[in-house]
Amino acid sequence: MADTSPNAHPGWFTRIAHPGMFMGWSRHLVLPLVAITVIAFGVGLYFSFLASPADYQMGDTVRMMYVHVPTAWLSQFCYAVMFASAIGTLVWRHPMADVSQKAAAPLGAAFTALALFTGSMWGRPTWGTFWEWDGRMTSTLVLLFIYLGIIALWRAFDDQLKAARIVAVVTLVGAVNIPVIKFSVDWWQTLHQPASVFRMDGPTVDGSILVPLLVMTLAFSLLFMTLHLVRMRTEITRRRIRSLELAQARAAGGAA
Amino acid sequence: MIELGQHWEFIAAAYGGAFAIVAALTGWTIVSAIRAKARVSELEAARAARKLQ
Amino acid sequence: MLEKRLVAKDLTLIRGGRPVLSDLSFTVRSGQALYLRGPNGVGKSSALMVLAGLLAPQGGSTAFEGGDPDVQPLSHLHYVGHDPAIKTGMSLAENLAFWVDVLGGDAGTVSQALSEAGLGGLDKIDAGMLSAGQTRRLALARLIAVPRPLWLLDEPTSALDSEGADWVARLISQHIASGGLAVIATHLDIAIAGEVETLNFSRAAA
Amino acid sequence: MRAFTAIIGRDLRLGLRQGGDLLTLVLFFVIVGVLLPFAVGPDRPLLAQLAPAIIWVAALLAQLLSHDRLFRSDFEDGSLALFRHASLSLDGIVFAKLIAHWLLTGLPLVVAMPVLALVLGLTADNFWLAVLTLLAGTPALTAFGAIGAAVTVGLKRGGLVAPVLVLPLSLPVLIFGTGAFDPTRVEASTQALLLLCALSLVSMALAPFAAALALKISGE
Repeated sequence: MADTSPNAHPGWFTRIAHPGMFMGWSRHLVLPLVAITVIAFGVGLYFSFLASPADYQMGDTVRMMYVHVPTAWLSQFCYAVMFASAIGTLVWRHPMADVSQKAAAPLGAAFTALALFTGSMWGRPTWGTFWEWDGRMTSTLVLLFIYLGIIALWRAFDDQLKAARIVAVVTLVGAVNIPVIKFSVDWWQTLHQPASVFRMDGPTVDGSILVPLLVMTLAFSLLFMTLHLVRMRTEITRRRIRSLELAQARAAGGAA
Repeated sequence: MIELGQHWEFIAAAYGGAFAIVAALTGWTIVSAIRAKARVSELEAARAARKLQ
Repeated sequence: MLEKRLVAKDLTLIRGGRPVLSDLSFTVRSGQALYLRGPNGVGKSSALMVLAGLLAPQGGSTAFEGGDPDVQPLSHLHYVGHDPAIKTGMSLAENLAFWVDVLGGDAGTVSQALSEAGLGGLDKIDAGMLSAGQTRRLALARLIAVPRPLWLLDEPTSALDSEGADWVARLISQHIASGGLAVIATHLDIAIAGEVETLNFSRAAA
Repeated sequence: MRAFTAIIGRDLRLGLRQGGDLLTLVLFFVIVGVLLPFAVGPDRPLLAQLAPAIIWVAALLAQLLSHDRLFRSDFEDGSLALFRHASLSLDGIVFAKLIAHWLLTGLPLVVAMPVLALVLGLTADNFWLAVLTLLAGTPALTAFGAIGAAVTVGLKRGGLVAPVLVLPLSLPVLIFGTGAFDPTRVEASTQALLLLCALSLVSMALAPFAAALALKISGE
C-alpha cells in the first residue's frame, strides 16, 4: 500500500495489521461471516416470533425488544470500537485504526438511529407517547448527534489522513463526555419534574425471552462485524484509488 | 399468520424499520465495495498500459 | 464576414484613490494579438479586467465591433485570470463540461479539448489532484472547448513549464491565424507567430 | 436554459458530494431544536405549545449558517468573474444558484422536520402546518440570505456581518411562519400562510437582481 511506511520492527501484529496483509487474510473471512450472520438472524427471528411467548405484562410488544436491545447495545459497542481505533490512530498512528474508525462511524449512527426508532415504536403502545424526555432516550439522542457530527467532520476534510487524527481527538472527547451527558440529563430530569411521568417497570427477564434476546444480539453483532470488515476493505481500496489517481495525474505531467 | 395482538402495527413498524435500515446499510456497503473494486481495476489497467509504453 | 475589432478609447481607471489607467486607447483587429507588457503593479491586469467587463472604468469606453448581434457583448470573449475557476471535488471532465454548458459551447468537445490541453486520460480524476501547471492547462482548455473570437489572457503561461509555454504560444498563434483576437498581459516572452503589437506599461502612468 | 440547469446541477453535485455540508445543516437544525427543550425543561404540554416557535427559530438559524458558502467559493476561485461572460445573464445565474441553494438548505429542513415534531410532541394538525409553512417560508429565507451573502462576499470577515444584516430582514418570515399555527383561528392562520407564500414569491423574484448587482460591485 502506498500510504504506509515500512516499520522498522515488524512484529506479528504489525504484519497482520498491515493494510496489504489485511486485504489478503480478510478476503477469506467475508463469506463465512455473511453465512453465520444470515443463520443467526434466521434462528433469532424464529425465536422472536414463533418460539417465544408473549410477555404476561407487556404482551406481544416484548417482541420489539428483540430488535431494540441489540441495536441499543451496538450503538454503544460501536462507539467503543471507534474509541479503541481513535487511540490506535493517536498513539500508534496506525493506518488500519484510521480505516476502522471511518468504517464504524456510519454503522454506529445507523444502529443508534435504529435503537431510537424501535424504542419510540415500543414507547407509543407502552407509555402512550413516541418520545419522552427520559434520561436514557435523551442521552441516546445526544449520542446520535455525536456520531453524525463525527461523520460530518470526516466528510469536511479533503485530506483523510489528517482527518483521521482530528476525528480521533473528537471521538476521545466524546467518549469522556458521554457519561457526563448521561449524568447531567438524569440530573436535569430530577430537576425539572416532568408534567407526566412514565416509568417502565423493570421487566423480570424470563428464560423464554432471554434466548431470543441473546440470539438476536449475537446476530446484530455479527452483522456489525461483517459490515465493518467489508467497509474497512472498501476504505483501503479507496485509498489505493486515490494514490493511483495521483500517480496517474503525475504521470500525465504537463506533456502536451 | 402470526398473531401479534392489538399493537401489531408498532411491532411491524419496528421490524420493518429495522429491516429497511439494515438493508439500506448493507446495500450501500455492497455498492460502494463494488464501485471501489471496479475503479481500482480500471486504474490498475491504465497503469499497466502506461508501463508498457 | 465583417472584420472584428476591439476598440478601447480613453480608458481611465482609479482604484483605491490611485490612478491605474489614464487615457488608454488602442484597437485590436482580427488576426492580431496585443501584448500588455510591463512590471508588476502597473495596471496590466486591471486593463484586462476592464476589457472583460469586470471593472467599470471612470472614463472612456470599450467596444467589440463585428460580433454576432444576437449575442450579448460579454459573450464574445474568454477571460482567463489568475483564479482558475475550477472546483475540486469534481472531475476534470465535469469541470470543463460545466463551463461548456454555461459559456454555451458544444458539449461533445470536452474530451477532445482535454486531450488537446495535454490532460488526456485524466477525465475522471478529481481536479483537486492536479498540479498548478495542470490546473492552468485545464483553465485554458476552455478556450479550446468553447470557440469565441476575443481572448483576454492574464499571464497565461504562469505555473507552466517551457513545454507548456510553447503549447500556449501555439494555441494563441492558431487562434489569431484563424481570425481571432487576443489581448495578453504578460511579463514573460510568449513566442506568438502572427501579427503582434505591444503596449508597454510604465510606472509613470500616474 | 442549458446554463441554468448546468449551474443547478453543479451546485447540487458539489453540495451533496463535498464537505458533508448537507448533513451538518440538518444536524444543526435538529440540535438547535432539541437544545431549547433542555432550557425549557421536559414539560410536554409546554413544549408542544412552543414547538412551532422552536422549529422556526431552528430553521432560521440553520439557514443563516449556510448562506456564507452560497457565493464565497465561486468568488474566490474566479468562477464568478467567468459567469459574467456566460450565455445567461448574471441575474439568471444567481436565480439558478438560489434554486440549488434552497434545494440543499431549505428542503432538507422540511425533510428533517418530523424528527423535531416527534421530539417536541407536535400534534398531527400542527405537524402538517409546520411542513407547509416551512415549504412556503424557507424560499424567502434563502432569498434574503442570498442578498446578505452577495453584499459581504468581498469581505474577508463577512461571516458575522451577513447574519446581522439578514436577521432583521427575515423577521416577517418568522412572524408569518409562526402566525400560521393557531388552530383556534383558521382564517388568521390561512392568511398568514398566504402572506408567507407571497413573501417567498416576491423575494425569490427580486433577490437575484439585488444579489447580482451586489456581486458585480463586489467583483471590482
